[in-house]
Amino acid sequence: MSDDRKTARPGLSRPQMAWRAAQDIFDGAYVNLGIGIPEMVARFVPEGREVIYHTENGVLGFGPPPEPGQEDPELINAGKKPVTLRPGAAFVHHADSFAMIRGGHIDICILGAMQVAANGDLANWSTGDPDAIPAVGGAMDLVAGVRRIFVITSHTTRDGSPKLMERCGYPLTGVGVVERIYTDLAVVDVGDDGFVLREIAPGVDVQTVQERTAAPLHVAEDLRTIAAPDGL
Amino acid sequence: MSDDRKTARPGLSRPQMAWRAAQDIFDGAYVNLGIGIPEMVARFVPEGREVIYHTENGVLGFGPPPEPGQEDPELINAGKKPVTLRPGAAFVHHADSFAMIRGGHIDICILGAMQVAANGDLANWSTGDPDAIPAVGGAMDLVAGVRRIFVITSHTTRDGSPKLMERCGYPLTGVGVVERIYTDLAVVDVGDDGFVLREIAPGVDVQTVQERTAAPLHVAEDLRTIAAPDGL
Amino acid sequence: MIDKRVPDVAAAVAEIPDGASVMIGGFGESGSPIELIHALIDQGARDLTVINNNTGNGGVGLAALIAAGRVRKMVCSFPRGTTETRFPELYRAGRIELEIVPQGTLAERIRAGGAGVPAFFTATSVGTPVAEGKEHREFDGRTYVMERALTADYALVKAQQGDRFGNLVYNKAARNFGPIMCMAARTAIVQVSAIVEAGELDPEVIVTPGIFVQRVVEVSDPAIESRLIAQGATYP
Amino acid sequence: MIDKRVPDVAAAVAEIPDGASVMIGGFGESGSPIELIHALIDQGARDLTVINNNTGNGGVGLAALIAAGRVRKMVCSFPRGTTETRFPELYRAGRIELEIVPQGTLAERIRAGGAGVPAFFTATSVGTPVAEGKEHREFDGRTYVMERALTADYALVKAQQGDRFGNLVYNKAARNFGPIMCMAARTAIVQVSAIVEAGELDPEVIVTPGIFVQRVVEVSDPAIESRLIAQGATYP
Repeated sequence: MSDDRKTARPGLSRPQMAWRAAQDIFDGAYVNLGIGIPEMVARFVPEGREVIYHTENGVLGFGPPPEPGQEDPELINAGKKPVTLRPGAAFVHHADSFAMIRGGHIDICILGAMQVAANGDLANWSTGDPDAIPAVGGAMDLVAGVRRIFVITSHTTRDGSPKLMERCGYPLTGVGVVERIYTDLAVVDVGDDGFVLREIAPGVDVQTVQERTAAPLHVAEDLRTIAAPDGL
Repeated sequence: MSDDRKTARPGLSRPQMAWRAAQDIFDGAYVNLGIGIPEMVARFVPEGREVIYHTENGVLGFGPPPEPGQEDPELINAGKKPVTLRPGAAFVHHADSFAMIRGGHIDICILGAMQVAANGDLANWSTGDPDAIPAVGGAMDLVAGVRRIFVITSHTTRDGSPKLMERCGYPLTGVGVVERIYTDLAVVDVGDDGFVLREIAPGVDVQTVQERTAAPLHVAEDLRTIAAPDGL
Repeated sequence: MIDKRVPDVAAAVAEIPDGASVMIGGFGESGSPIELIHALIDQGARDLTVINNNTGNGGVGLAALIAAGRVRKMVCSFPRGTTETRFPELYRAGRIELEIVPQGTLAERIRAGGAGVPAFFTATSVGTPVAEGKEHREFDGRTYVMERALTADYALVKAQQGDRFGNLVYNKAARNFGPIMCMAARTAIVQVSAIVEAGELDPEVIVTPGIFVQRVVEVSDPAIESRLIAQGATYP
Repeated sequence: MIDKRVPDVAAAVAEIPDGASVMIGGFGESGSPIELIHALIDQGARDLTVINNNTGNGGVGLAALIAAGRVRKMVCSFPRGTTETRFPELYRAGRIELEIVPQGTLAERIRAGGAGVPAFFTATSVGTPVAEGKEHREFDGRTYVMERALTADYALVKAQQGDRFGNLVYNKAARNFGPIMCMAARTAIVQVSAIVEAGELDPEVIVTPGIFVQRVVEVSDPAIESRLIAQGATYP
């Protein structure tokens, strides 16, 4: 977690990005959270909203990681990390777990991304490097089946290349699937005519976000500043 | 049960037909028995053979009917009759129950028939009468999925018309599915070249069986007489 | 807080509109959600498409819904009951449509509907009149027909116990179509003999996870169809 | 009498021939039948096609089977472990084939194999390189790809309890691929922590009915993969 606070420059920290995404999770939602920043989202769901977390390997209704020493190797999530159970949890086999996904029963899935295109295309599994060993896991099933797909990602790569593109250059995970993107700089929706800049991080201006985005941003009329708590 | 013994003329009674079929059920078999005479088969499986009975509505490992007064309306078989459970029984939902059938996991299914053809075609669900209300139930799934399909039927209809035909005249339940037929007169296999007369009821001659069969019978070299117990 | 409990069967079915498609659980009398069906009769929705393995028995439950003229179309495998119903008369008079589906194909189509699989292949019915007009295809030398998924606007299901999340366990052979119909319906409405506290159902033994259930109503002493029929009961 | 119990893991896997296809249960370490896999390493079968979600971890279990050069082809969704394995090296050297299948498609293909469904359609992977070469088809305005069923000669699965009929219950998330792999394999071989008497498992809570299981072997204190790896264990 050492790089959770690496963003000293203006923009949200990783926990702040997760916090922002968490505000969009409604009471009673069935939610699947990807590995990485998406996992953090569960910590920040506003009090009073009851959310049921699904993990691909067949646990519905899991809770936070156990106390150290309480890990059960047979009770893990799709990231292969130990979890706990909440009241109302249920175990299912893998085909039933993906029936929940493919059948449209999960409300929200939040994933990481390598690239997102202005039409909602998502690339998050492969650089297409011929030497890379392909590994898709459940991402293609999630983006094809879950009702609403949200992405949390840094706005650019470490070397400053845009990740929000006119078209993805990397092999796709799904076509036209992403609805909303939470970055360290902004909240961007995928609209009918491409990216819509909905919210912007404190201390960041629209021009900066546009410069770091490789597709036109339509600025929402009611553009707002993200009010993430300090100190996250 | 009043007509169980209606065959005063030579030939097997209905329980004797069931008895004969029961001799072909091997130890450890998973078996689905149709409504009518097939249901009786379970009574006559030789001692020492453990058989697991499957019913389409999702009970694996059911036992005989309960004592009067002990019926449970939520514990019935596909014929909607009360059953009991044997040790090792399990309940499954309908899709899983038919996965057992369609997936080839059931060893033997014994069904009634309206007509059976010399190529193994079976007709047992409709006369094709335009006024009849069609009703297929699980028969088409059973004949398509179960490994071995046996038929128990009277050799002819009440009015003496053959039920073992060159071709079925009634709408089919399945194509080329029947392996063996147990009638009141004979045990007939469906071979590569049509019907093979394997066994014959006591007091019945080959010519009589052939006359009541609307397709050629190849008489097995080792034609045997069925040794069904008397008094059944 | 997630709370899928509703106070009574009338509230549970209140919004079902005319023209809705409704999967009704049960195989024969086992698992038949009689109280929900009777509430639907009281509620008055018409022109329903009903998916059930059969067409009900006697003059109660599904048979009563059909007798009341509320069902435009039945999708089932075996439109016969253990006791006489008005279905044959309505069918012969052209007042109710019938789609005959082999029982295992019906179950698999419903399961596919719930699992987001739009179509699949099965060997069931190949060479029979039921396969006529369906797409045929060979895989590894065997012929199959393509079948489409079945979904519905609503499911009415009976289970044994449920909790506020909609988690369910069933009673013996009453399980039958319940789990897959809950999956395949946009709104699954379940009557249970007992609502239990959250966490009381062991996660290892829950048969239907709550994600597939939208409403749970307690009917603590559900009617037994064969006893109603033996008493000559009819509904309403 | 039906008795699917075998005395030990060596007897359980003894007949698996060279070239067999073997589904191996488990997701990461949960549900991994380590003792059966190690018995298979001892047994010596080669040129195996292995179906598992991953490619194992460290130097034990599936990773050890791969490292021993026994696997000709892997069918999986995510050929990476939580710890380093020899898979990448063997793959880059062209010494092991890889068929990448999205995780849910993998599960559904296995389930289809067990349920006698030769092929089905899914929206998963449409528009991605994984869908290339697959048949595409539109249903109700959405595009799907056709996927074929997966079956195997054998399955190696870990469960919690079993009886002489092969009925099984699992332990928490270790359930994962076990139930569907038992369905899809011609011979499903299951290690359980405890064999119980016939009738001891409640018919309502059995997850895998014995009809899907051919052999049951008791491994009363199964190894925990992550602990073996933390200890630096390798096999053999």
